[in-house]
Amino acid sequence: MLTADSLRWAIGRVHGTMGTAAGELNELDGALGDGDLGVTLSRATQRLQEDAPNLPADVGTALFQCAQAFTRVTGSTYGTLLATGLMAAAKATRGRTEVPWTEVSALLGAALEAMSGRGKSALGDKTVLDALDAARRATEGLGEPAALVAAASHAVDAAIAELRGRPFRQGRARIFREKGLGRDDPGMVAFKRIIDSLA
Amino acid sequence: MLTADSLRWAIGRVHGTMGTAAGELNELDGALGDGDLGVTLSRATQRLQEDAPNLPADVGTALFQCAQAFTRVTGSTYGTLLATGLMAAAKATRGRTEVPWTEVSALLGAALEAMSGRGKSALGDKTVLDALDAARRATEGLGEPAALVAAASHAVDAAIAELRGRPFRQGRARIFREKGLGRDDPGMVAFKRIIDSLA
Amino acid sequence: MKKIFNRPENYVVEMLEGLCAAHPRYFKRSGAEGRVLARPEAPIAGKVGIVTGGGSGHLPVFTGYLGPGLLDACAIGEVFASPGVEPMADAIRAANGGAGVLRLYGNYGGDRMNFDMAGEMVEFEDIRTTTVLVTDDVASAGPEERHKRRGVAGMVYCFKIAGAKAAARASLDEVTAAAQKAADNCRSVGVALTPCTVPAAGRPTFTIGESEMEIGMGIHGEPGVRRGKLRTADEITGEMLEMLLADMPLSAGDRVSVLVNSLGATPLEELYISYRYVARELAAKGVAIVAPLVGRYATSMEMAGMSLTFCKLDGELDALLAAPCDCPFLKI
Amino acid sequence: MKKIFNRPENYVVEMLEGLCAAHPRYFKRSGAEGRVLARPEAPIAGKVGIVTGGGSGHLPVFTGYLGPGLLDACAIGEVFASPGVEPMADAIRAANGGAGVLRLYGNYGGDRMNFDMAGEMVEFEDIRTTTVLVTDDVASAGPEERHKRRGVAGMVYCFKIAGAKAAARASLDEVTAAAQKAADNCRSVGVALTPCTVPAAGRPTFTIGESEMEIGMGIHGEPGVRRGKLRTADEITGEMLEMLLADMPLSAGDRVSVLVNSLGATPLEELYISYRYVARELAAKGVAIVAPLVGRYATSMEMAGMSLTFCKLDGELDALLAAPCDCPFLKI
Ligand SMILES: Nc1ncnc2c1ncn2[C@@H]1O[C@H](COP(=O)(O)OP(=O)(O)O)[C@@H](O)[C@H]1O
Ligand SMILES: Nc1ncnc2c1ncn2[C@@H]1O[C@H](COP(=O)(O)OP(=O)(O)O)[C@@H](O)[C@H]1O
Ligand SMILES: [Mg+2]
Ligand SMILES: [Mg+2]
Ligand SMILES: [Mg+2]
Ligand SMILES: [Mg+2]
Repeated sequence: MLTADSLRWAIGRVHGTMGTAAGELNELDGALGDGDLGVTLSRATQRLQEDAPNLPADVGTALFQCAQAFTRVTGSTYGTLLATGLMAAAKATRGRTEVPWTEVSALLGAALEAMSGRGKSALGDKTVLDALDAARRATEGLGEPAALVAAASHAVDAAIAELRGRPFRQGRARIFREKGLGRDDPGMVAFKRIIDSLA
Repeated sequence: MLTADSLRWAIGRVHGTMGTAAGELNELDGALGDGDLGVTLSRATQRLQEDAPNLPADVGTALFQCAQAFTRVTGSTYGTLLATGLMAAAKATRGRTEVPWTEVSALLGAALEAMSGRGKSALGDKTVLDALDAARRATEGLGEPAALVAAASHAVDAAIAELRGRPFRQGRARIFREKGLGRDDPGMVAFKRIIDSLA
Repeated sequence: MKKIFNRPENYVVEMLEGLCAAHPRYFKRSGAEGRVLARPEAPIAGKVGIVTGGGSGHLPVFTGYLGPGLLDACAIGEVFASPGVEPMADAIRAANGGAGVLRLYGNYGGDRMNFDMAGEMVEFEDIRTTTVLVTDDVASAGPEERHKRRGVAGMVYCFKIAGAKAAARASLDEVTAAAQKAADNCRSVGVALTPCTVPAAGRPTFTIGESEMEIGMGIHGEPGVRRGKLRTADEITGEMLEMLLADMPLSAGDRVSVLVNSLGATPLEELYISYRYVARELAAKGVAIVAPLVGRYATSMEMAGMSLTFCKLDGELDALLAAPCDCPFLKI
Repeated sequence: MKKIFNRPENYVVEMLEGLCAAHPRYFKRSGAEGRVLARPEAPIAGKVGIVTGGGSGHLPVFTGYLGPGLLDACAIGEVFASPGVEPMADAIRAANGGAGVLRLYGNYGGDRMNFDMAGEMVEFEDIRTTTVLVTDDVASAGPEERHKRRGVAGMVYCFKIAGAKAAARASLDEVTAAAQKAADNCRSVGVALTPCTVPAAGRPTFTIGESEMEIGMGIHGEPGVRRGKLRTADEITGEMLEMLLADMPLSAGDRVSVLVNSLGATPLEELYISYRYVARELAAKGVAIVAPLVGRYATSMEMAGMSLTFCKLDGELDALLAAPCDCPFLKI
């Protein structure tokens, strides 16, 4: 069951991963963007980690608090998008202290919808949305944490590979049309690092 | 005798010379200044030439008209200084239609004094004043046009050579202290070209 | 480009400190982390509040236009980066005098996401908000995709017009409608000659040849429509003029305001040389120029280049443009 | 540096055309060859006229400061070159409302010669004139040779103060005395980071290393007191502050106005970063800053760099500085 405790555990893992992944993500974002993606995620996970001891038992409220950690530390796209996704998941879980793992895929779907609305972007635009959708589809019907993570990780890898040869259609990278071909989207890679930290 | 006719003749000669000398003077002024000295003199002599047919018989009034030709076409230092000198000479000759050649040296002296006051500059500052003073001294007592010109030309040459190794103490060139050593003052050279055109 | 600052991470904060120290009558810092600038007298009870926000490095945009007859609060981002959701929400709170708040800002993805999110947050506090996006840059998308265009110097007209409407105590819907009309009537295009340097990056935003220029380039270095040889003022201005007129035809009897704007380094002298051409061409068409602006109104720090903006006027916009306003960078 | 103009020889004339087209309420061309700009209502009967003049390329100086409570006419030179004697005489004539005319301008050899000569010319027409030279640049000569110092941004204070005195219908001697007091109380120093390009020359006015700056350089590239590594805003400002205070000590209770001025390319953001430092240091000394100015008030086209000016105030200067004035570049 997804609980405040499992959230707290996950926060610790993601926070740990960002210690090493931040540099890679900054660099990746720096190629065609402003190079702040690692900074954004370090700051946000640092804040999440600080707030973790006070995470309420209500999963919805806890997820809402996680969303706010993002909006408080950054104005960058990725932070706002993840916060948007977390808010959507928060709305879907409000009032519950336990959420079955089988709902994870649906929560990813709710996040995806909200984020796509916020970003005025669609699947295939080569953004974090494509990673999220791959994870959503791969986790459908699964109810075991380890299996969820393994399926999502595998699916996101495949999505990154699939989109590699396509142009960026959103964000700063979009303005460098040809230069983007052959490059991975930093937001998708960041999502992959987050998932892998949970394995 | 210096008359409106001899002034008209001189204007024609100086105007002719500037056709070729202007480029040289621009270049000389361009080394440490704004490179407009040739332009200044071309414009002024062009204007003098245009006004020459209407030169009044009164030498003083004629010289005053010459001074105005300078102030009308340029704001550059050299134009204002020559105009100042011509005004001084105009004051000294007002009311006369003929001025003995022997007075030329004194007229140069009057011009020199006015120009030094206007420019707040002194002999030895490596400016046109030093050329003027050399000509004034060399022409003292002379009463024959050809002799006047030859003496002045020779003296100005000597003055240029004497000051070559000294620093500029006035105008734009002054700000390039060491760079000025070994260079000739464009204003002195221009004065030399004017004198030589009268030979 | 050589810049004068201390540590890159303090560029924005120290700029804010200087702004407030120099103009305490116009600006006070507020919000968590001080990332909001507001008029000292805000919120003004009963007046519709107007907030803007965006990345730093564009002074006088955005902050500069706070004051009577103008804006109430501004959320401040890092150089060329969107402000966070929190400062935006704080700006809305600071501007809210109970009559609702208009969010009026340039159409950039990050700003839009964050302002949308901020709007949702303050909804919980029963603050009514509306949004008008400035989308004046004709080089950034075709006429059929007008809503995708970036917002550039046309902002200044939108700020002025919306600010005047709010000062006249119009309702939120009326202020929003006036701002939207201003935004609909503005067209801009820019030409960039050199890049600028974002302090944290420490290198120029793009590279461009010694005698090249780029027509239509965005204020952060977004690609334009054409890169070519640097040409004469009349040729450059003529090309920009044509682009604007193709998008918004003007004919005899029309009234427009014109803004000739330096992106930073390009001096006033050259803006006037360009304005001279615009004035002549519009006069020949029988178009009247009202209250032209020539200067640095929306910049990209030390970028060389300029932009040309038209704001087509009707009776209402004309009056709102002429209404008094007061800030350190625009006094009418 | 890349520039936007047509033919170099038309740079100044086309700029004047643009200025007059954009601001007909403030500027009209007059004089032979149109090399004079004057207020449209000049000469004003019974009011002391104030004229200035100098080379072009410094906008808003000089022309920019014509208007109510400011100057009456300006003689226009080519870029960085003195105006001719004739335009200067014409400017004096345009400004003469019968109460005499003050010539108020920066201390440059060519300008001085030509204004002196112009003064002699108009004497024949029974126009009484006086002269005040602005000599605020502390880097250009030591305190024992103050009269040899160049005039830079301190001009703006002298224009404002003399203009207010004349607007109050003071006599020529009184206006001259107020202008002289302002000139005596102004101190400036500048730092240059890059050169600019004079259109007719087509190349930069000087060269300077990629990470160098020159403290004390003049606005035409005249050599300064020290060339060194480009340093932080606080270090640069601190050095300029010390130079000013060494020349004109300030102590607790003193009142000064402060102008942080960009030479052109240096953006407002960086001026405010610098102003923040000045404000802090003067506050620590107990010196009050009155009506600070931060922006581009006296420039060298697209030169990067800035200058810092102090104008020490007494009761009279304080009141004159606060008096209303109106021109496109300064409204109080
Ligand atoms: N409109 C959008 N919709 C969805 N995802 C987006 C959008 N724009 C950018 N992204 C994602 O955000 C990532 C960049 O995030 P970030 O570095 O925070 O952006 P920025 O610094 O430009 O604000 C991209 O790699 C992409 O995955
Ligand atoms: N203060 C001065 N007094 C006398 N002569 C001067 C003075 N300043 C400059 N000159 C002379 O003027 C010449 C330069 O004239 P010009 O090119 O017209 O100057 P600018 O273009 O700098 O106004 C110098 O070579 C020098 O002979
Ligand atoms: Mg980024
Ligand atoms: Mg970013
Ligand atoms: Mg010269
Ligand atoms: Mg000259």
